[in-house]
Amino acid sequence: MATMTLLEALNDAMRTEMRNDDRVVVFGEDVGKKGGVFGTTANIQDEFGVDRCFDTPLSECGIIGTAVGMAVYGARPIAEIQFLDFIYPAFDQIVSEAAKMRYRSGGEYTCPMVIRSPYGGGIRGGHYHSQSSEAYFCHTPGLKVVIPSTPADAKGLLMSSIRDEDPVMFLEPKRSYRSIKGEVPEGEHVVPLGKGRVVREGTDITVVCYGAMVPTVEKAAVEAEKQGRSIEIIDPRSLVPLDEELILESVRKTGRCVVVYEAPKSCSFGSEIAAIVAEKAIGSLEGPVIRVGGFDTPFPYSLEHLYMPDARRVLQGIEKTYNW
Amino acid sequence: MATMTLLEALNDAMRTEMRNDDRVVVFGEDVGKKGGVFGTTANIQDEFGVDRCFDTPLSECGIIGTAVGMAVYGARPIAEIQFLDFIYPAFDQIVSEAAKMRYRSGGEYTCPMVIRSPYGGGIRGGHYHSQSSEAYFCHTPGLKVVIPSTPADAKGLLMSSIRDEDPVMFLEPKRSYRSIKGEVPEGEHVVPLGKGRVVREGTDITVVCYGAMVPTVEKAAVEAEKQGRSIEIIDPRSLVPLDEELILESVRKTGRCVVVYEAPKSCSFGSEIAAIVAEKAIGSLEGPVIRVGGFDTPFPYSLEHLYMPDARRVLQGIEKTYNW
Amino acid sequence: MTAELLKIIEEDGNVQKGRDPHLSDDDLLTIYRTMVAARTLDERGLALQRQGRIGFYLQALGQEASHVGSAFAMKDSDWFFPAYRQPGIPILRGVPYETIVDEWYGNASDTSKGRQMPVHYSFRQANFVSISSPIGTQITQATGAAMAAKARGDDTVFMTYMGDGGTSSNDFHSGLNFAGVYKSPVVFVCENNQWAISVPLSGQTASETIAQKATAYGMPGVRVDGNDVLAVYRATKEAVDRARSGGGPTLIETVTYRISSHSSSDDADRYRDKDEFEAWKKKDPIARLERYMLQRGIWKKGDRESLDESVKAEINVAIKKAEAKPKPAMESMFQDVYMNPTQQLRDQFDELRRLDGPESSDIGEFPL
Amino acid sequence: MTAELLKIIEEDGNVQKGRDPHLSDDDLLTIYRTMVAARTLDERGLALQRQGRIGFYLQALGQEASHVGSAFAMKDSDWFFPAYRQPGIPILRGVPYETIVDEWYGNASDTSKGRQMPVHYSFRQANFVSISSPIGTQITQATGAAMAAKARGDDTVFMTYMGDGGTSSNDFHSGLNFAGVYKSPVVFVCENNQWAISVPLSGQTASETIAQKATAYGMPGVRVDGNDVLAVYRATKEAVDRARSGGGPTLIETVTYRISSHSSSDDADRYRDKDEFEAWKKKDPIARLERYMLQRGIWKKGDRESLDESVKAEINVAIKKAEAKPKPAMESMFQDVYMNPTQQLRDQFDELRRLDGPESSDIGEFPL
Ligand SMILES: Cc1ncc(C[n+]2csc(CCOP(=O)(O)OP(=O)(O)O)c2C)c(N)n1
Ligand SMILES: Cc1ncc(C[n+]2csc(CCOP(=O)(O)OP(=O)(O)O)c2C)c(N)n1
Ligand SMILES: [Mg+2]
Ligand SMILES: [Mg+2]
Repeated sequence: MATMTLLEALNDAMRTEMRNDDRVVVFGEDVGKKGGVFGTTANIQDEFGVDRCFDTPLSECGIIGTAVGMAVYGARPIAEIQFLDFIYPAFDQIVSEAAKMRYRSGGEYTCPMVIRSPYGGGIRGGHYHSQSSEAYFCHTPGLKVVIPSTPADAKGLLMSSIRDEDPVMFLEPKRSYRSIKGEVPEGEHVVPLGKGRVVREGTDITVVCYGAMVPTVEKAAVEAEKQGRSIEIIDPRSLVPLDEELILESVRKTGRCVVVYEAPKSCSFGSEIAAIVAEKAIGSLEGPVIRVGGFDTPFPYSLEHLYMPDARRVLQGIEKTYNW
Repeated sequence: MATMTLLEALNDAMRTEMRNDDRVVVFGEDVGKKGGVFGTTANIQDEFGVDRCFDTPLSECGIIGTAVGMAVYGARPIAEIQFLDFIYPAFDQIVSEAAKMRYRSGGEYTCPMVIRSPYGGGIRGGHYHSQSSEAYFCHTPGLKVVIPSTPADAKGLLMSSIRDEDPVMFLEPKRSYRSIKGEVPEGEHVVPLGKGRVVREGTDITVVCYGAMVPTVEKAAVEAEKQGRSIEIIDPRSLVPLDEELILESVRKTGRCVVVYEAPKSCSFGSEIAAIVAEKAIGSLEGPVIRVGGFDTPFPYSLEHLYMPDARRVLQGIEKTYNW
Repeated sequence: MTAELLKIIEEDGNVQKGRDPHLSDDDLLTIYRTMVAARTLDERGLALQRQGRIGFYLQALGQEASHVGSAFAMKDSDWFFPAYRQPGIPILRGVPYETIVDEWYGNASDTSKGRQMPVHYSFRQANFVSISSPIGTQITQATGAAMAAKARGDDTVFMTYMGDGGTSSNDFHSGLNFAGVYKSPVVFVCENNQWAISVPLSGQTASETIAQKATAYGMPGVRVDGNDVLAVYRATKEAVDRARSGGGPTLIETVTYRISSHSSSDDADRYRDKDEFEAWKKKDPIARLERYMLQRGIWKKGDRESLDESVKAEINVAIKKAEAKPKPAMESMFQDVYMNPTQQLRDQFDELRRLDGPESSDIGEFPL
Repeated sequence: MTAELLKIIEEDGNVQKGRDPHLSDDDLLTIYRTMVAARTLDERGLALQRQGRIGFYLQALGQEASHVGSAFAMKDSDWFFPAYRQPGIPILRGVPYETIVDEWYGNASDTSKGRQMPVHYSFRQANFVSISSPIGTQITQATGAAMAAKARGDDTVFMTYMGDGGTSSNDFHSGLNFAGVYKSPVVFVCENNQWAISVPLSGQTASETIAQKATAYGMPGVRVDGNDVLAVYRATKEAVDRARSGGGPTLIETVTYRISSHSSSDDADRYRDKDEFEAWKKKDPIARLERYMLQRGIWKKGDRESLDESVKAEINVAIKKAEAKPKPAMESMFQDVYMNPTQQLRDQFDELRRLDGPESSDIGEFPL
């Protein structure tokens, strides 16, 4: 065990897996000498050389398109997209190619690759350095979508993602890169995809959240406790595949559900959680399913503190269903 | 009034508006001499000339990127994307540029444009000529999303979309292009965005559907009637802006809700409808909110008839909530 | 330099001696038979579509020299990232007609399990990577595979195909740019057949040639007569050898013509000039090769007819067999989304199965 | 042809007579003052960021000749689709410092209402279209606007900027290809400052020059010394005149250097060679222009200092004012998503307002 930031845990996961498996390569814009704009790939080029960790031209289309080709040919690419806001030039290669290669070829060709990208707000990144677009990928069959909230999960989930036989969107809560520290097992440490985590046990309300929203909800839960509401917090860890049962069990127990996320409220992954609950736990519901999300606006700069769900807004959501 | 196919109604809407407003231009791959691969733009180049209806190089990125520039400069572009499955190379221009131009410029620059594209299955188009990806656009603040189900709506909604001051994704149910005929007012005919339509009144179950699923659900409703279930069918017509009240009123009346759509089930627009109901009509619900969607797989070819929701699957969904 | 057009077989069948790649009689016969077989396959395919027996078809008439000549420059261990208009390559690589026709029918034996429209083949046995409908996406992929091979140190060469329309795609730009930067062992073959459905080359780019686009990526660009199989072979062979020996990528433009309509859904007469069509029809690459082989004394009148007949017979047998095969089982719709189906997919299949009492006959065990 | 580098002012300040664009003294002084003002603005901007008074800044040090010289070739009625490294253009177009600085602070007077990071300007008054972070997206947009202007028959010319990294973007390929096909009145200025954050030009493309990429799109490509304001002006003026008179688009490569780190978040010393940096520092475009103006007798030692001082004073006043202004009102977060907010947006604002008792002070009427 060592205490690491979430960023260090990600770096550790990549190095560990690159030592285990020489098919693994890391590339993207500025990931080499510079070690990434956040430092996630720091010193990887020094240790593994330019053949296994290299910079690319400024084309996300090229980064993902070549990654797909590498994966089809048997390599294990880890492609970094500098900010999730900049992934769209590669959207066609992700949804039309990576996600569909196994299916459309009848399983003759597969696409085991990881697309790593920092997402979310909270760093004064404004309009184009703050977006959370996990919903696009969760709606795309063939992709897996993983979002860690702790350093240990960051390492364990990234190692599983690299070993996975299918394309994984690995979205990193950039706001937590350095602000979240924790104990991380050294060497081999694998957290399976598809198994959620009970962050906190409670009896009155289930709050589903992930990534940088977990600490926010934990803070709110302490406040709620003071007002006599017992909060159970569930972090699915992988949005696809989703640990539905863990969420449904909790809601059947508490009878109430709130979903907290940064992305625009509508047609989001939060909507999916609400829909699952409305379909499969309707009999246990004692109040409306509340979504506390970003607003249905593009991401602002000066008013970011009002856009991002904070403890106050989580509490507002909790009260809405508790006092219904 | 004239009887038209949905295709002819769209063609009529474009001609009518091009006569009204010489800022309107139509372009895309094969829309000129060929009149589009489905014939939607037939004879428009003959009537308005190559300056106002022209073919483009094979780049969706170029089609939408230039459309954004035209709109910013004051033209009224109607850009055709040959199949919705092929829109992804333009995804960056749509979600990062068209959707955000007004917001990020503080309203100094705007992007009034229409992106027309055929979507959905039912024509043996297989993997890449059948997809329904409305959810991506519904999750993107700044875009409006419109889907007609009748020839009259096709004309009225397209004319409103062309006159709208914001970017509109106008998705056309290609399966209905020729199979659906109806009366269409000649000349001026405008159907406002944001107002849904009650396709059929009923008392037991509300079924929300749009595009090519409307006739399918109508067929199922007749069957259900025979088994003594009275179905109310709601077609929102524009998914964004959404006529929430119309849907909620209906569900408050019937106490039950089924959503039918072709897109993959999860994290879809159907999930959004379920979430809205679970948040705002929970008190009236007498059964689970059921989503009858496409499966969470890429689109198949040989088994398309099993992938597409049909009357049998709609009835299955109805029974699920009715007999809950 | 890129403007010059490489031509070896004259219209009359004479070859420009200095440029003759000196292929053996056997090689020439293999190339010839493959070109004829591709033509016959295309004729049968469109006929089946017209008879309503398959849902779609797309021909490569007139482009047989362009794709067979280039593919012949590759070793069996080399990989193809094809577009959708190279039917001769699977034939050259020995894929049985039945395997090809199974894909048209999307039946239970189709290598891609009935998930794609006809002619979107995937033939792992031939290192022929699954064909995608979205134009251009295979280009960056070919570059990526070539980057991986080079890093791994093996000597595989990759060839990817695109049309003139494909040069406008995002992937063309990134695929060639990355290949230039990493000096990847990949050959880009652009079959310039003058049309992208109804859009002529002049509406596709203001560039005088496709070959000169190579300049933008710091790689050689070569322009060849795409109806001259020796010219195509020679140019691609040089490119393949250069790639294998570490010399990096090449862009090859094969100047040819789409004799057929774009596909079974298209009618080219509605937008294409008859004279242009007739002029190109006279330049048939198969006839041109026959004139050369006749001179060389390895071909005689009548050979073609018998070859046509035997190929047609083989294909007809394949069609009979393919047509008799069942559709893929219902459960196959839920397979290959991921290596292992998610709980959600298992539930969705369960629901569908419960619905379809009558079809229960073809329901097997759902894999766990 | 594209390889040749256009240079007019020698290092010593002499000009190559034959090529002198013969700018008037006033024009030269305007260009000079704008370049100096841009430099000063950049120094103040980074200082504010270092002091934690603004959140981010990005400088154009060393690239003043490249963007001011090219912009000066445009009429006031012409339009810019800029990248994020052309601070001199708003200054040239007379945008007040206060308006510029308001954007850094994202305050209530910011033309883009505090929605973007610093230096992502939108200045309609200057036909300076809203700057976007995603690299390259402005390129196709400039082409589209030019297509619309041409169709409408007005004589507006459009200029768009990109970096060397931007040439790898999807939009570079489509933007130039469309402009070539439609002969649109647009000038593409690529400021080749040798670096894309930490990626050198050699890692960006194998193309020897950026200018030669024009060949792929059938348009002229011109390569100029980007630190020579007369060379930049002359080349762009020719391109602008050609565009206005129906001659179509041009790609101009200005060869220059990013003297600063990429942005306030970057430290170039971690990846960049000191000697390379020092060598380029000596080629400062402002000093080069001063030597020429000195010879021409319209500049003397001391002018720079006083100019610096007066500009800095003006900017400091602007900063004081901007810093004192309030943030945008809470309601503004929900405006400009659409022309009219949807019911959903009105509800979401309502909920937020109810939450924020204390901030209710800045809550106005929500527009209906
Ligand atoms: C991204 C994308 N856009 C549009 C289409 C529709 N489409 C299919 S083929 C085609 C023309 C392709 O022309 P070209 O690249 O020259 O190839 P050819 O058909 O001539 O062999 C088009 C526009 C597509 N398949 N993919
Ligand atoms: C699509 C996209 N990918 C990545 C980034 C992150 N990024 C911002 S600036 C930059 C480098 C740009 O280099 P260049 O185009 O040469 O312009 P310069 O900064 O040198 O002026 C990168 C990679 C981005 N803004 N957009
Ligand atoms: Mg073609
Ligand atoms: Mg640069």
